[in-house]
Amino acid sequence: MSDALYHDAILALAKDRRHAGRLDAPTHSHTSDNPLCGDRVTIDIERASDGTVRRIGHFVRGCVLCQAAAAALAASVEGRGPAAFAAAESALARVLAGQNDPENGVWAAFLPVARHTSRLDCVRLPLVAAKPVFEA
Amino acid sequence: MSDALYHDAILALAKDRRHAGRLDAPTHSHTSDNPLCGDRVTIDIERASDGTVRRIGHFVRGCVLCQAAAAALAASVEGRGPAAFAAAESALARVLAGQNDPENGVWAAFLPVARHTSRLDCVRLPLVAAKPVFEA
Amino acid sequence: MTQALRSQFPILTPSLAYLDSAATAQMPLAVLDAVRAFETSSRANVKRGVHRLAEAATDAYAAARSDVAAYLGVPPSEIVFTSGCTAALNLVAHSFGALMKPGDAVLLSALEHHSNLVPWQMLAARSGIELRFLDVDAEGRIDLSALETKLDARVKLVSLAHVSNVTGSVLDVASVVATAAKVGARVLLDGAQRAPHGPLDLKTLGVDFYAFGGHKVFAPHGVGVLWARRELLDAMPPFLGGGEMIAQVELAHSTWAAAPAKFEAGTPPIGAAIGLGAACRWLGTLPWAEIAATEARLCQRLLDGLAATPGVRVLGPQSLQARAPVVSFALEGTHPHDICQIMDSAGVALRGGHHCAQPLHKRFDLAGTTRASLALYSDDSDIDAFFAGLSKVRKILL
Amino acid sequence: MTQALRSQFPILTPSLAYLDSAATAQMPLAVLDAVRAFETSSRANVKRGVHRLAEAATDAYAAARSDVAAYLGVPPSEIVFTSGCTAALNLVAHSFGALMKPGDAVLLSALEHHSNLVPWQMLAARSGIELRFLDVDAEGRIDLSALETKLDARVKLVSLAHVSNVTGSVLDVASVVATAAKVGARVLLDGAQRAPHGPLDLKTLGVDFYAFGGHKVFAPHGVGVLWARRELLDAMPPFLGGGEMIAQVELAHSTWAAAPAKFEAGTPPIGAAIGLGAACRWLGTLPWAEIAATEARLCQRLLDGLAATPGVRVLGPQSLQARAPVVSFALEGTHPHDICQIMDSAGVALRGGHHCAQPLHKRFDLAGTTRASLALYSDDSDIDAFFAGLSKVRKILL
Ligand SMILES: Cc1ncc(COP(=O)(O)O)c(C=O)c1O
Ligand SMILES: Cc1ncc(COP(=O)(O)O)c(C=O)c1O
Repeated sequence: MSDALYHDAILALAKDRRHAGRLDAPTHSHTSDNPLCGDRVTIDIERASDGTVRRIGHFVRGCVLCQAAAAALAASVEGRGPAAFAAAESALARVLAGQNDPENGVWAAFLPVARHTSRLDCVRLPLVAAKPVFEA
Repeated sequence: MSDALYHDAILALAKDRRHAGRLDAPTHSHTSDNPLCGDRVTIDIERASDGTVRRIGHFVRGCVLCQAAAAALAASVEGRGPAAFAAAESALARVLAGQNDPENGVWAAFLPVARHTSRLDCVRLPLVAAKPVFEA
Repeated sequence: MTQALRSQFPILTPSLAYLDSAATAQMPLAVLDAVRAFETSSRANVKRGVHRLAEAATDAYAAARSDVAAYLGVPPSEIVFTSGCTAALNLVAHSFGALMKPGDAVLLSALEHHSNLVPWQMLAARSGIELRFLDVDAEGRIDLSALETKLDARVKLVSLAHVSNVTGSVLDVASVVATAAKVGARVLLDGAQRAPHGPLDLKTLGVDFYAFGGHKVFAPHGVGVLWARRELLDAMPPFLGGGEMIAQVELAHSTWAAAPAKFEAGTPPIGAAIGLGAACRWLGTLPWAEIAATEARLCQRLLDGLAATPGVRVLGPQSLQARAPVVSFALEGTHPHDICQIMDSAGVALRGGHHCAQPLHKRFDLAGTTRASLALYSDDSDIDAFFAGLSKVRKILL
Repeated sequence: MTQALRSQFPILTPSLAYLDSAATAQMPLAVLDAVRAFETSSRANVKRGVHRLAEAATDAYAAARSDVAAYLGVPPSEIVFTSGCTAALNLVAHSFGALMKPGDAVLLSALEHHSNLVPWQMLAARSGIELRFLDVDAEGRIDLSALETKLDARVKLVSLAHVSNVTGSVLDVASVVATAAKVGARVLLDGAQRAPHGPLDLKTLGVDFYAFGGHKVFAPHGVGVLWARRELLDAMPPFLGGGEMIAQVELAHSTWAAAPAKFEAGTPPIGAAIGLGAACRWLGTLPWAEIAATEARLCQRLLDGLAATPGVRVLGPQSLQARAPVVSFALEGTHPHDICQIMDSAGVALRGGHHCAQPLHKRFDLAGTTRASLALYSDDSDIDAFFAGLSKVRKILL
């Protein structure tokens, strides 16, 4: 049953290294961790003066779901303005509430997580780490 | 069922006022109480130089079982030597263990108490209070 | 209605008049079955596991918290599960006590249960906190006339029984809250005897802390509830240390999780908490107006019958006003144990003694009393049995 | 034999390989039924009542104490029922801690469960007690080579895990007891992970305190045991205050009951304690030599299979010597949560994370491990399922 969690789209996201690693010169950076499981995510961004996220880097010590969520976040916001982060947050909230919505985009891959309360925080951690950099 | 506790012999003992009340000039005296139920027993004795208990008085704030046991104790030891108290202790121990024995004497009345663990201490209290005066 | 309720309690056979609910209330099938279902289909430790039993257990434990919160009208995040009412009161004495300074004071009353007295005596001895006491009036109520004079800025907490477990008197909470607010004192209610008598709306009550235990609200023993306002939970240091209440642990130093976890060290009483959640959910579905009317009518029968019995003295209000169905009495020339024992032989379960309220009994110059207490399953047959038993008591003992 | 045992656990269906017994062990019918029987036929509060339910409950609670005592080889009067292992450890930290002076020390180890670490940190912060630590060796055992040097007359207590909940290593109790005796230090064992693996003879072990929880020995959550020598129970002040632990209560001051009552404030977890008594009685009837042989053989299968799996590192002894069947491991390139989740989809219940032992994991430079833990109902099918699951994990994640 929880097989469904590790379907191809999730595994592909987790293995997507395009935004993996720290940025050399981030304009904003933040780290959050989940003390319960020891997971830790750092999000770096390089933000243009008009608010556009020019580049994003993530450094994840965490599970597949956490890594996949970091990749999904990077894909959702790079090259976009600040509204993209809010949109990602809404999409993830919908998905983790089990709502299938065409607006979910890349986040739709996480729909099976909705049934696993113990894993919700794994998926949320990258967005928790990112929130301060986007609100800065 | 616990009716059996309040049979005639017990009630008669409890109402037996012959040794009720403090002595005027006890040679030995001791008070014990059971903080759980607030019961309190004082035992006074007037002991002859040969160890004979010339007189005994009891002052009881307690239930019927406690009063009856105080009366039974008084009846068992008055006019007797120190061995009588030890004999009373043994008889009560047997009775509260449910053993019917011809040696139980007056204590046989307490046999039904054996089945009521919560009441054992009610019956024991007068002997607990008396022990120091007999061992003094 | 009562018959339908009563049939949900397997222990309540026709030959048993259970009038000892203030000591421990009986458990309905809804609770028995919820606990058994947990133990046989989703038993696991909570919080840290991802396997299906652990997830089911964690979800059930969280749902129990929500169900309790709903019964009290507060957010689940303000509900701390403890091992009982006594443990909840000790938690406050330690964790809120740690915020107090020598010379600060706690205001209690002379009718408190030992569980709302001894923890404060221990705090006083530990930390130089002063204890002050409200007296009890002739009706067995906390005398609030001295409230203003006893409350000054040094009083940081007023901790009182919402309902007395001896006299049944119900506290005038609004007065206490209003007066305490003037000096900035917090108010804790010991709700052990109030919680079984229907849903609460803690936000409307206006208090700061509320404590009660599971076994008196038709749930298992070994679980209790402390509710506190969020800002207090955040401000108080933890009480017990161990697993689950931490954020980061190093050998020399640790940091704490957010409340309620901060106050739930170690594996919680999972099955019992799930039972308590089921009890609150079940209680939330009941027709409380009807139940309250029945409890009041039966309580009046007890009061009237006792008033008509020679030699009886009731320790508590004679009227139903601000009174819960807990009735303690003394019968001249008899001892509570003898009354209870003979009552038992008549199929009536009562409790005799000081009911963990020695100072109150001392105040009334009694070593103990005999208590009859009602719950939602009580009916006229219980009261009939009580008075039949009382006749027998008088015949045998007087 | 295992089959006959297993059939007594209704939750253990063929599709479940429950390898999470170190977190919470499952409950046999003997315990389930004892608890249900209490709740449906003799539920009442204990100690103070004389009606027949109260007497039956009081007798059952006393019998549970005797059954636990028999399992441990000690007198019932030295058994304190607590709300869990964590509560038992906190009790000692407070009540024995109250007998210590600033500058006194407690000796712990780097592999302790947070429940045997945080209470001592809190004591240290409260009372100026020094904490000292034994290191952990490469095999995941407490390194006793420094024992002599860390023990001096300032050390009043050595508190160590009898069995590690992560590495499964079993403490060399005799060495610890002998060395502690030289400086007059008391020894406490955290037996949470030892108690499920067979009867104990505490008098022969020679320690002073022993603590464990009910839910890991096949009994309900919400109950635990503290055993301590009589003279310690007599010397220590109480921890929690409330009903049942007192002798005389006045408003200003109280006196205490004799132990164990002194340490059991409030209504105890009656049903859970009765369940624990039933569990100990049941455990006392089992063929332990056979069970130990089976647990060892299955543990060896786990160790061998893991040793043969590329990328696996076992955190604990590789051999069975002085080792309990608790096996934690890391699989390079994977995260414990992912392992546990995929294992769950293969019907295998494991636990992943720091297992409430952050300092130990830090010592091995890991954020977490995955743990498989066995109990008397474990059999070859569980191990088969584990390795089938592990193949699946590797296929999906690597
Ligand atoms: C070694 C050890 N000590 C203490 C504990 C704490 O036990 P509990 O959580 O049941 O209070 C545990 C289990 O969690 C443990 O494994
Ligand atoms: C008013 C009151 N407070 C506190 C308690 C203590 O509750 P528990 O013994 O369940 O911890 C009780 C019941 O015993 C009570 O009636």
